[in-house]
Amino acid sequence: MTLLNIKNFSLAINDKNILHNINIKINAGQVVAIVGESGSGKSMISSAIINLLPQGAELSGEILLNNDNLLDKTEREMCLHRINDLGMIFQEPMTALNPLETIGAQIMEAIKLTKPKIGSKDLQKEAELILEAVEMKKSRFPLNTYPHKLSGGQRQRVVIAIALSQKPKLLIADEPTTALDVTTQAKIMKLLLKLVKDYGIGILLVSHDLAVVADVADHIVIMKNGKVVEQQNTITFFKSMKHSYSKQLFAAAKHKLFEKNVSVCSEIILEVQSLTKEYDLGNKKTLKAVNNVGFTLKRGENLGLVGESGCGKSTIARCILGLEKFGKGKIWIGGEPFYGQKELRHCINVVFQDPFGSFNPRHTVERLVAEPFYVLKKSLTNFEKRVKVAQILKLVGLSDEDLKKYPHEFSGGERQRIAIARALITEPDIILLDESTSALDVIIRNQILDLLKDLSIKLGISYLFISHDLTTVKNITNRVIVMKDGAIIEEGLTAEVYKNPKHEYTKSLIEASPDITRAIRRKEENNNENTL
Amino acid sequence: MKIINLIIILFLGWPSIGWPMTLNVGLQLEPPNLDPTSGAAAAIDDVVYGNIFEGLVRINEFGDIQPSLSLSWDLVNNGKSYIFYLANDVLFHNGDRFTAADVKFSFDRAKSNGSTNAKKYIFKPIVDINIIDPHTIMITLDQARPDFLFNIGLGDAVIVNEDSADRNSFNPVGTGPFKFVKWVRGDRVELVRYRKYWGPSVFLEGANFKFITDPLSAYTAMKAGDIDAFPNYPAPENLFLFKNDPDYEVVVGLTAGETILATNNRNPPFDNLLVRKAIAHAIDRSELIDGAMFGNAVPIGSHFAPNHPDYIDLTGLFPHNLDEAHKLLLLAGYPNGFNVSLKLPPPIYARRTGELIASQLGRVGIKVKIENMEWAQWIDQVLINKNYDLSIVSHVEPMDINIYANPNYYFGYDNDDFKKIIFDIESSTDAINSSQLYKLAQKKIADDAVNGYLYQLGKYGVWKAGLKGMWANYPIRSNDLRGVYFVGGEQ
Amino acid sequence: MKHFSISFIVGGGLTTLFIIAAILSFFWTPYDVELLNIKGKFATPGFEHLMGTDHFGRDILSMVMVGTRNAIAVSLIAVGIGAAIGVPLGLWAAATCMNGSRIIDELLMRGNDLIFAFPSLLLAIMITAVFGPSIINAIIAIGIFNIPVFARVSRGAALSIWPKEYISAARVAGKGSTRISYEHILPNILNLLIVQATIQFSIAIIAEASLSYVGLGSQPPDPSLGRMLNEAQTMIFFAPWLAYFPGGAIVALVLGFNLMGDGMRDILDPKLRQRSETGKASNDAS
Amino acid sequence: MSSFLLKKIISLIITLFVATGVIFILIEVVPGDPVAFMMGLSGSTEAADALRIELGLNVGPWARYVDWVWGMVNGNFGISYTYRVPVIELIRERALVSVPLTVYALFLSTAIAIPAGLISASRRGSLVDTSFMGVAQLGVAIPNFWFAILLVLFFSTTLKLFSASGFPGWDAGFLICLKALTLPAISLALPQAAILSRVMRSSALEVMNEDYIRTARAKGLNKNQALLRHGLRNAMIPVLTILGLQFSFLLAGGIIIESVFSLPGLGRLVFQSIVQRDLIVVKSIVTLLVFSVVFITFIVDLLYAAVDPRLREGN
Repeated sequence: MTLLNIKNFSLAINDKNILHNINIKINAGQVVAIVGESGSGKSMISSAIINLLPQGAELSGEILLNNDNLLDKTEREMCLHRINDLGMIFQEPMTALNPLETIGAQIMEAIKLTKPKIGSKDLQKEAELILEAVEMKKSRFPLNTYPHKLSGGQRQRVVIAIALSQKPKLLIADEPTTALDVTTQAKIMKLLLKLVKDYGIGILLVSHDLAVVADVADHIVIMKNGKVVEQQNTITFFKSMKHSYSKQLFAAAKHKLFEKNVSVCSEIILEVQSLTKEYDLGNKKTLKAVNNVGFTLKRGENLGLVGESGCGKSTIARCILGLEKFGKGKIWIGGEPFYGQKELRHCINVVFQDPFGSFNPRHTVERLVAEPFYVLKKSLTNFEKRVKVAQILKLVGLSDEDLKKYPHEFSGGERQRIAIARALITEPDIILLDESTSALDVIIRNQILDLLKDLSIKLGISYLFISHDLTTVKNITNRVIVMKDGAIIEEGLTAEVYKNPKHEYTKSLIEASPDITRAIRRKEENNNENTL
Repeated sequence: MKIINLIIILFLGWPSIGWPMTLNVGLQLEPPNLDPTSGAAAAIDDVVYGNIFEGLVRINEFGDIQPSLSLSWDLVNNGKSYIFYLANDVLFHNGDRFTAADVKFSFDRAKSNGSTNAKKYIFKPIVDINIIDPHTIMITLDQARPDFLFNIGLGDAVIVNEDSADRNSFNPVGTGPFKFVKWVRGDRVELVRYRKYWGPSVFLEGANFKFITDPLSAYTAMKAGDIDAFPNYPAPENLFLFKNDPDYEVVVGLTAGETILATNNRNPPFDNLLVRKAIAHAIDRSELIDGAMFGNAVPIGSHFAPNHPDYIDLTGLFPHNLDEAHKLLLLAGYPNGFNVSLKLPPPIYARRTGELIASQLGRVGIKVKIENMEWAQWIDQVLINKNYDLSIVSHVEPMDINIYANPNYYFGYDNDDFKKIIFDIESSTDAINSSQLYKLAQKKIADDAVNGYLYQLGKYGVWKAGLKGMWANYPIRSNDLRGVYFVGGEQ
Repeated sequence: MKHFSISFIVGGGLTTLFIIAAILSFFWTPYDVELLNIKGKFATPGFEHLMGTDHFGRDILSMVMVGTRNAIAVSLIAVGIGAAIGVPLGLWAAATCMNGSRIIDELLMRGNDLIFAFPSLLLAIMITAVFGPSIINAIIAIGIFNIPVFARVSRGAALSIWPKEYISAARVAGKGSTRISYEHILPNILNLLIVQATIQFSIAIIAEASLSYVGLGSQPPDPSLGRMLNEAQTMIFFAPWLAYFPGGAIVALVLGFNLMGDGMRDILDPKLRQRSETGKASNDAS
Repeated sequence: MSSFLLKKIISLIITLFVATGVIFILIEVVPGDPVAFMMGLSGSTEAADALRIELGLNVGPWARYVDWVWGMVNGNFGISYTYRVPVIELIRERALVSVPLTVYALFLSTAIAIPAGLISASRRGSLVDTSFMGVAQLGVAIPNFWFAILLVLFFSTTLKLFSASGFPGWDAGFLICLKALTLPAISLALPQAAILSRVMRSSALEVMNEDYIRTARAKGLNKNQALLRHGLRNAMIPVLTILGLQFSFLLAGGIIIESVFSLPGLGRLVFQSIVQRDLIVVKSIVTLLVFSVVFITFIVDLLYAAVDPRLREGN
């Protein structure tokens, strides 16, 4: 039975076409995943269903909920549908809850909307039940808890609880786990799946990551530039995808770099010795962000530093870059102690995560890339600088026409290339890559990773690759360090650690990280079981 | 006195509706305190003089010396001693009986070392105070001083009670027809008729002096009927609005304030008589009076009140004549004029007149830079430190031509002939002679063009039609309400 | 967006009109503002005097022109002083704050709080009581109160720029906080400062008018809008134009700058623009 | 929380202490001798000297500063030079006008501005929004003293509805006093309301973009419900700041309004005291006003904590 039927749906905002002729069906108890890169218009579909669209939106076609066209509804009728039929979960759990109200109040408000006559005791009981359902124990999370006391994953559970408390027929989940750590992501996904089964509701899952949805979706819709390029039953899809874009996405998800074949010298170029960094929390409490961490990086070696948010990896990065003073411990660069002095700065440079925040929007590419020249002892003439910048730009795949352009004229991937160019300009020995690819779409991400690998081989540079994403690190590093709560828990050759994780936590990390091959395999097994 | 009241009642009928009534009187300035013997502020006398406090003698509306607590007096000892015969049955508002001892106390107090009386000089010539009996007192001076009697009629010489003297600043106790009730600071002082008043009883049941600083509020309060009388209305430009309104009466009188273009005679170019004369010719009094006072002022040619019997009109001495002014400046060696500053105190007459003076002097090439200042700054810079070129101010002290005899005064006028005249006036007991001398004095400073003599500051009384007995003039600062009453059907 | 363009056009138009009038007044006014003509006082607005004449027979249009010029000059310089001192202080405070030494930041900000805590008009009155009323002292008095405003705004904005990755990149390149403040922070908060400056400017116009209303601004015979209003007060019953025109000029001038500031904010501040667009996004179209 | 409070209180005390120094120095350099002023144009020098001793002005500045501050710590603000009554009494009398006026004006401006801001925000771009914000722009642009004059003209002289000036005193009756304060309060409130409504509007608009509003809408609340139930409290935080600032501003900023309406308020007292060089009154009142600003900021901080659980727990 078709729960939701999107028929010939098109959307334009301020005369700009966003969605073209979309046709998607969702049945009760079914998980339909819409996958696409940013800008593909996938999120607009979910906004359109619940009718929370920007001003100036023009719609055509039909969105039928139980054969009832939602596009014909008045705002008041839509409110009733939102109360009774539709539920929604958003990407950002940190901001999705009103910070000034308790979680109980926010859940109870939702329940009260469906059952206006419910007594306060029943209301409370029901709210507690629904929290239990999203695995939030009453003893730990009483109803009068404020959102700021909760972690991102816990908040997302509350958001799910709010959506579920109204017993929706269709749950729209717009990138529900993107902002979460991998282990949390896995748990939330599992929870969602369980709910589909328990409540028999339909889920529309919107995601940019094929690997994430592969596990849970019954049906996959691939979108690009506002169009559905392909949609199939999941198993069929993976077996016989037709569209080239689908194949491209699939390939990117499975991406494997060519083996790194560089000789690792014995020369140690970076050494971190029992580094400790504490933050004062007031009231005589301190937070040990980094606790007695030590490791070395050899010339030519690519080292991965992996851990979930809050594990202290970024603090280590900032200490190594001389951006932060540290309490105990020592950092040696090229055999000399480093505490932020200018003389050693040319040995190390960095590529940051956010391709948009990495550049002063008011400077030209030439000026941006040339900025690190500041550390050099001898100053270059403007002409020398320009020649050098042009060379480097060519090296990262850009042209000298780009010299005079401003950052906003580039795409995310191009910007990351500029960032790499900037990092390379002083010919450093080490480049620190701080989540340098995590903000990019999968296909672009792989191109950048390829470029990095290429440069590493060509120039013999060492990378310290910091990431929360094991898959990324797996393909570019020789060695990997796993961190948890400010300390190193496991360290070893990348291949070894992946194949044979020693620590429980490492195991769970690997287990939780989305892996498309594994997901397909599991899916097929499931399917076989079902058919048998 | 009682007979006069009777006559009023007989001929004009009983002051009708609302009598006895409480009069609301508007004043622009609030007194800082209510003790006339310690503060210099005219605003104190505005409220208390003649109403709460009385002196041995009283200055009336026309500047005449009238009997008050002293019903009569004799001049003995070649004019050096006064014998005052005091009124009987006078009670202070606190119930104490008034006797000669109170006079002695009051004058001794004003004369003492720790005294903060602003006009201490009045009491300086007193060499002896002799209580002859409880209602007779003799005061002996160092020499004959004809102005002594007038001076003890001023607010600074009112008689106070020993028990209450220290609290007069906020709880004044006097012998007058009105008793202090309360002072809502920033808003009003309330008085009520003193039922045990020794003199003729007054018509009003009480009086509220309301303080309205802002001229706009003064107008609206008047028009809204919140105020019955504004004895000295702050905005002469609005007078015609009241004149045209039958509900109001406007009485333009005179104050003792000679408004002058004060000139620093010490410094060049004003040490040069030719320059001062040139300025006198450059000034156009009719334009000043029209422009700054909206026609409501009387021109003067010297430092003397036009309503005084000894006044002579000297306004024709230096007629407005730009050619003459130019010629004099050329003679003085300033063919192209010069630059001067004009320091102006806050009153609106000074500010407006100042702008006009600057413009008038500009016509003969004297470039005037106006500097507006607060009173405190003005007193500091102009009066005390004499650091000024020109200024505009009204000298509101009555009969104060003697200030020109003081070479240390801020004019810096040092003329032996003039000093001689004043000395003769102060020691003369002959009325005709002193009148001659006063005329001579007026002529002298006018001839020397010590200051620019502009106009006598007017007193702009505005009150509801039918209100009678308000003072038309301010020979001294006072709003003596003893004779005030209403006639006619409507208020 | 349409709504805002209109406010920018109206505001810009008004402002331009006043600026032209102010500049024009340097070279030409219909009459000499220092020319007193008692015989011609209280002329009603008409062909000879478009806005009439005052109690000294001066031409009000001319006085409004010069008064506007004075008001603009005072406000511009006062806001300039505030910005010139406040912005570096704010940047310095933000830089020291980011470097972990909060003492200087605290000191600067407490100093700012202190100025903020003083009742502004009273302090201005006290300043003029000390130095005497003059246009320069009015500028100083208004300027002082602009310092903490600019310090706060630039500190706040700078603090939001400091954590950006391009600042880290510049630090990795060995640049010190002074250089970063001037090279990276300042250009990126400039828009915000310009918007703030227009707001402060219109506040300064009112402040100048208030000060000269109580007699503490520019001194006669130099015309000032506030003093014209004060002088007009008692004559408003029979010559209301004396108060209408200068009052209207103040209102129009401030309104013009405010509208222009609002319009400029939408054009210059991409963050706010983005916000206002997403603002529309949450307003549903149903 | 308690250490947060302690820190705030210490900084409050330091600010006040520094403020007294600044005020004292400023007052010291004000030219014009209070005694000379009180003696007028023809006062005698002997009397002036006597007065100087009486007022305690014959000692050095340092001793006077210490005396003054120590006096204030003990609740003794000294005796007014001109009025000759304890300064604290003067302040109390005047505060009985200024504080109610401020509260009244603040009440009016809040009562107008908050609904107007909310309505504008919820109907962004509509005719209502445009006209409200147009009026607000005008309100910001009108100098309050000018507005006051227009009000007086209209209500007092044309309509004769309100008494133009003065304050009868509280013993004359509450309603009569309220009436006397109405026009001044309106003229103070209008520009404040204009500012406040703009802040309220933009704050509400900002909050309306927050994710939690979207969550609320997804629950099925309509736009206005979502704004009122979830947006309002969040949007009130910047509004609180402005309200705090406005309270202090109004308390001292009514000088001109007080003089237009002849109200015996604090602002006029200070102004008059500056003119009369009643410096001890000036010093004490300015200190008091500074104190009130600092104190109100402190209160606003506490209010934040009351609104926001995150601050309540001292994060």
